[in-house]
Amino acid sequence: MTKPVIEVESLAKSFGDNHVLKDITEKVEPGQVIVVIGPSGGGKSTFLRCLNLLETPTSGKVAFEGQDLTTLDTKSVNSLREKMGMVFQGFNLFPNMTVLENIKLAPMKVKGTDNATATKTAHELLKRVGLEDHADAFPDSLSGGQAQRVAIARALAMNPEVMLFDEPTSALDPEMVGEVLNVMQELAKDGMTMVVVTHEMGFAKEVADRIWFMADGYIQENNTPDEFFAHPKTDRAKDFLSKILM
Amino acid sequence: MTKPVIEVESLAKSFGDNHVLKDITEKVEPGQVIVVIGPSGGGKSTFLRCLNLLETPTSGKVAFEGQDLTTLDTKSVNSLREKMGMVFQGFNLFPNMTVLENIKLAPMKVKGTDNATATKTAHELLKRVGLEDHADAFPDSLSGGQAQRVAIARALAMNPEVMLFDEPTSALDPEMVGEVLNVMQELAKDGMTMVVVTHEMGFAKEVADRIWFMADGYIQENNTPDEFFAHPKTDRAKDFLSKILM
Amino acid sequence: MKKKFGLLLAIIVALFMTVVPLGTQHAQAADNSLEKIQKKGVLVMGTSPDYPPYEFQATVNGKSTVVGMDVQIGKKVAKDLGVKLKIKSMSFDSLLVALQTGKIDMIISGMNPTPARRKNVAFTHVYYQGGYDIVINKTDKAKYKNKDSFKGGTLGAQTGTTQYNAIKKQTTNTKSKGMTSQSDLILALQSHKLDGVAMEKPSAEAYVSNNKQLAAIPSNFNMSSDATSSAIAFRKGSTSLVNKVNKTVDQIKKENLVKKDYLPAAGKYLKTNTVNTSMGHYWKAFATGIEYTLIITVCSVFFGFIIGILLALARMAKGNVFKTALRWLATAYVEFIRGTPMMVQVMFVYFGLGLFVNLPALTSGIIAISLNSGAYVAEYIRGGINSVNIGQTEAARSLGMSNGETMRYVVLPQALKNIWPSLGNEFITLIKDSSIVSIIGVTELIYQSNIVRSDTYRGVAPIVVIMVLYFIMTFTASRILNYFERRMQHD
Amino acid sequence: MKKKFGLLLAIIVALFMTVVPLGTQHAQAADNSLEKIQKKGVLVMGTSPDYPPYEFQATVNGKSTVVGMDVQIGKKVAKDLGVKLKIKSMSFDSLLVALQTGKIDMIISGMNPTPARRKNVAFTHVYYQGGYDIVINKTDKAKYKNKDSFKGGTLGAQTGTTQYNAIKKQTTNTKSKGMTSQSDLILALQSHKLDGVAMEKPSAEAYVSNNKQLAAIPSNFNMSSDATSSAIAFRKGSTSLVNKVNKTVDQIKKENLVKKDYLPAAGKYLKTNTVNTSMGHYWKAFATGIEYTLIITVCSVFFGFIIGILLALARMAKGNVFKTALRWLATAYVEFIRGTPMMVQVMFVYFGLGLFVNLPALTSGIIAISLNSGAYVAEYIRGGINSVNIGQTEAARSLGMSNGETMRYVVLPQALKNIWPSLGNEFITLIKDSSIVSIIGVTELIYQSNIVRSDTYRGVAPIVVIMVLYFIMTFTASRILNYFERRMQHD
Ligand SMILES: Nc1ncnc2c1ncn2[C@@H]1O[C@H](COP(=O)(O)OP(=O)(O)OP(=O)(O)O)[C@@H](O)[C@H]1O
Ligand SMILES: Nc1ncnc2c1ncn2[C@@H]1O[C@H](COP(=O)(O)OP(=O)(O)OP(=O)(O)O)[C@@H](O)[C@H]1O
Ligand SMILES: [Mg+2]
Ligand SMILES: [Mg+2]
Repeated sequence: MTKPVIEVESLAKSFGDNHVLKDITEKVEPGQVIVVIGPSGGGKSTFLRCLNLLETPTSGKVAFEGQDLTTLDTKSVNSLREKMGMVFQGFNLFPNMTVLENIKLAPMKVKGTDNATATKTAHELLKRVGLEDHADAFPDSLSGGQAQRVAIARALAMNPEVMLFDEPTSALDPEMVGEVLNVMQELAKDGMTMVVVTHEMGFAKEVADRIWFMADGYIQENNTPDEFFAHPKTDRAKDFLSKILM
Repeated sequence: MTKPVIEVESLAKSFGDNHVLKDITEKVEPGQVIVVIGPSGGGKSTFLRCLNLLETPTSGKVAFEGQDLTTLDTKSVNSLREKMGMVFQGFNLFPNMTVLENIKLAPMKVKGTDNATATKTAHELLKRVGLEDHADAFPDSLSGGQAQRVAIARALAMNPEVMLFDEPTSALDPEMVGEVLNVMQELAKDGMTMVVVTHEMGFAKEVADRIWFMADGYIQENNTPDEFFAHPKTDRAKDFLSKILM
Repeated sequence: MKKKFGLLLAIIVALFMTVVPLGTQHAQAADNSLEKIQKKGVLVMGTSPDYPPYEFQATVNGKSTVVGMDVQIGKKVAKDLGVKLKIKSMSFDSLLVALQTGKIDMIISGMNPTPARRKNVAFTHVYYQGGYDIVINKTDKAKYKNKDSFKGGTLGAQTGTTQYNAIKKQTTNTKSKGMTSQSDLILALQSHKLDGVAMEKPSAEAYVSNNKQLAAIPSNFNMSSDATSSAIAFRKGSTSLVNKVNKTVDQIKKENLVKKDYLPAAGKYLKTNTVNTSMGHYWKAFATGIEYTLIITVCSVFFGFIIGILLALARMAKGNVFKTALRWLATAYVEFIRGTPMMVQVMFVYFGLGLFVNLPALTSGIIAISLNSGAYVAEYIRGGINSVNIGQTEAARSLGMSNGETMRYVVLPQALKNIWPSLGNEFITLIKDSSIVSIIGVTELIYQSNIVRSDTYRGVAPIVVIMVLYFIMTFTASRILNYFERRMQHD
Repeated sequence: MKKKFGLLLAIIVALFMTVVPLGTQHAQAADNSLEKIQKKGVLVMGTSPDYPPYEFQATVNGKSTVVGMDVQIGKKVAKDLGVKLKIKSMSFDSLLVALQTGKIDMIISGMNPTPARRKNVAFTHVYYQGGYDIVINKTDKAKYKNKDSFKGGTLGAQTGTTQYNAIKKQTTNTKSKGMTSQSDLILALQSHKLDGVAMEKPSAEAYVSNNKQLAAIPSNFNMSSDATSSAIAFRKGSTSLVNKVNKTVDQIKKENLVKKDYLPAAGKYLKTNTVNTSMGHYWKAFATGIEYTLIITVCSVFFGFIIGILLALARMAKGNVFKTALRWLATAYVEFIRGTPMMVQVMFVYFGLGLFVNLPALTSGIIAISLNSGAYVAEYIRGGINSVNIGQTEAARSLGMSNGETMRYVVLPQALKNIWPSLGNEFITLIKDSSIVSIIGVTELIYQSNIVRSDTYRGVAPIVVIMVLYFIMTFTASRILNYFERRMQHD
């Protein structure tokens, strides 16, 4: 059995009196695609952000390849973050740089990659997400779907071992959802380990290895998609599914 | 045969050089539920806003119950708008008033309804949208689904003959989409004439009498839901459906 | 050098009198002057009380009284003669005639015993040698000896005074700089913009005794000592009286009473109090300043708000030609006001409007600041209206509300809530900007600080005090406004 | 009333000379004075050129020359005698001695023919009767006749002058108000804050001839006419010469040449030009003002920006005690500066820092404004940084960038773009705020306008001119900034 990429143990996170994550213990195996679903405000984003320490856990342990992140100093945390690419609902492209510059910035400034190599990699990645023509465009001129694909390419440029997605399609016009999900599906096929928060049930059913259903600060269910959608065990999950599928 | 509620003839609308609506001729019969679908930027919102003259058409005719709106003076337009309730993607509740005050404002200030009557009607409407407990809440404290239902109640308070909906659920968390669509379905059942712009295909299939597919400034197809989803005629519609249903 | 014009007249009178001998002159024959006074029991002293610290009017126990070092000398003279002193005030020009016509018995009024005068009256010994000193920074004391030490440097004096002419004409290789205010000169000195300031001795002494960083050196200006010394005048021929009084004068000089007692005592009455220069002593002046600052601020905020609303509505007027003109005018006004300094606007209102109506400075200041503030408030209101989401307007319009109803019931209430913080800021800005009306002489805080500065001869302390006072006002105001802001948001 | 001190000295000298007769006095015996001059062919005129418009220095064709109405008279006298005129400048005090010792042949220097002087020199007839006028608003001409017409009203005069004493002592039921500047008095008059302003006749004439809204009435102050009239002095006993010159003087008086020709001619040389009061004529003064205003603005924006960045970084410092202290200090500084008026800050820097180092006013002004601006800029920068979406930071951090790298490569570039409009506004604000340094005497636009005001006796026109100039500057600046802003947004 391979070593899990991410191990979470008794993770808890509060904002003041608001106990968002209460007690979470799960692991992610290499190559697995985890889809996290659950009601709004249930702590899905907070959980994802705890994984790469954008949010500092209140208690508990988050281990990446066996190494407990919560014990590391700032510098090591920075370099560990490189290994976990993250894509946000709001793209967060740097508006003052072209698509190419967006992708090259982190490799060059953080890893010290030289310009030529970084440019070459960036062009390859753009091809992979189907945007080789838009290298010199500014983010403002892109559609939402295109921007999100650039964001994925940018995260991939750091050559991460895990990709975290936080509702990557929920800010998009319905027409553009498909093109982003397609790119993610390709990534999964290529064996990328992924943790995805999404409301796209089609994607969850088709691509996920496991569904984690999160509500009230706990992972309430952890199951295969077929099992979860066909026979949700908890009332919380049944209620959620009934609402979301109408 | 009854007289159509809304008749649109050769309607065109440009913003500068941007010809958003090119030539639209359609009508809405009493009690009909029309669902308008189409790609983003296709002019759906603009079309809806032309119906109650929130946008002044560049050319063509918009008639409400046989009366051409484009020829009316400002005052008559104002009183005609009362008869067409409109619900927006962003709710647009008045944040400085309670839910009850939001609903009572227009009847009292525009129609001159007395306070007691207006309050009574408002409570009835709140009951109808399932929010009788939230009369004294401020909009900020409502969830998106609740806010949108208040917006519907507010529009209904003017006792309109037509209701226009512009993507009423696309700003909502997935869990809350259902509660809003349910209210709309009830409305339709009660015989309200409705024009709805939405991406919720489930709703379209179940509730719509006709689907208008709008793209590039024209209504490209006008058909029953069954026919439209099963056999889209134009390539534009096929392409759109393939993307949106993934 | 006191009242040269009076002096001239006196000389003319004196010359005239040498031609037409007056009856009093034969008093010379039989000198019973001392006896006569002592018999009368009262010595009438004539003086012209407008020459501090020699003699001047001051309010003592609520009554205007003649005080000063000359009065002290008069009292001493009377006491030594064993008689009562009675003081008669008159213009300096009238003193000699009053003496010669017997209206008064003696003159103590900083009078110089010039040869011309000596022909007509009898002077005692000189009781005070005045003249001119140069005030310098104490640190330079080793460097400067007198007027000739300032080669290559700069000397200052009040423009139009004798000492100003002296520094111009009696120095070589020394730049001279005239200013109108004595206290500005001292400030310039302390800030090393001048190397020395020439002034009359008593003034110099007042400065030096009140400010430990200053020192005085003799000026050595080339002037007849008559022109700088003071003596007591009696009627010609009152030899016995003069001889008796000379003893008193000699004692005063021997014991250095003028410097030791009389000048400091006189100083107590000067304007306010030149001895107590602590800032606390001036709390009333500062309080007046704060009062006016707040009056100006509150009035200007009030009128500025009204003007602002009118301007904002005018700027949004649309429709016929009249409305367009109105919008155009309001826009031009707002842009022009916002494009020119408030100081110019204040000057313009004060001097410009003043050509047509007689406006007090305070009113002018409030008008100018209100007009200025109105332009800014108009922009806040416009901004507040624009900041209300267009969706709010559309929702209201789609409910059948007219443009006016939408503005009144939906947009304005939200806009006013949005601009409350800006209006609060405007209030705080006006507390600060009201300082500008000091230039037209409104007694607000900065103006008061200038008064205290010239009163205490202290350059920086009053500035620091009002700086702190301003900060307290703006800080308090911002806390209060924040409190209400938070409360409004809770509603 | 000219140089009373000099007069006094002269009298003393004169009195002295009556005791020790000088050699020149026996010239009285045989009077060949006229012959002697005509033989010599040159008439040496002594004068003290510091009494405009009588006589003063002016730059004519690049050379400093003695000009004035007395010079015109001297020329006329020389011409009528058929000789050349030579002018010798000296201090007024030396004139009499110089005449008596033969260094000069005559004195024309606004000299009053007092009895004391008459004993020692020979005066011609009076060529100019000076004295005092009261300047009033022309509209009041029917109302006021002389000093006694102002009962219940207010008269103004320059403090410390003879006319100031006169309005105080020679009027009844009339309030008197002293100001230091003549032109402020005129402004106060025009804005009806005063009912009349007492001044010397020639000045009054200059004002009235330059301002159509003013009129002059005789003051009727009770003064010996000797004290206000001027005559030419020759050596005692030069009867033939004096008689001859008297003919010239009589002609001058008969033809009213002083008022008609000499005074207007003298006026041309006054300071700049008192005749041409059009604003265009003063373009150089205004240009200097604009220059300094822009210098102050540009320097202050530059240093303010640097100070602002440092303060903004200091306010965001977090970590050890030192950094916390730094943050605390920067916060206090920013709050204090923003809570006090710039005018106080300017005064504080000028007078306060001046206690330690000798700073010119311009430097002080730039320092004060930079320090002030820095506090505001710091807030803009902080605001700009905060306005960058937190998502940008998170995206950068999730890519493995450190805090510093994120700030440098992602946040700051966007922040600076965001605050560019604020910085532009700050520049425009500083153009306006630089006006405040006028109070410490920096020759920027407002200061220059005050100079022009006092030069032209016109109260409002210069204010209007600089108002427009300020507006042009701010308007141009805002257009230029908008242009660059738009260009930056296109990038
Ligand atoms: N930085 C923060 N400070 C305080 N509270 C926070 C913060 N971030 C999140 N929260 C709170 O934590 C709770 C969970 O938020 P989170 O965004 O993790 O939920 P979510 O499951 O991602 O919801 P959604 O589907 O709406 O994105 C919410 O109540 C939110 O208000
Ligand atoms: N007020 C306006 N001024 C200028 N252009 C406008 C305006 N409103 C809409 N447009 C333009 O008209 C076109 C159609 O916009 P519209 O909002 O009607 O499309 P839509 O079909 O509703 O799209 P979506 O699904 O994104 O809401 C777009 O290109 C838009 O930029
Ligand atoms: Mg989330
Ligand atoms: Mg739309």
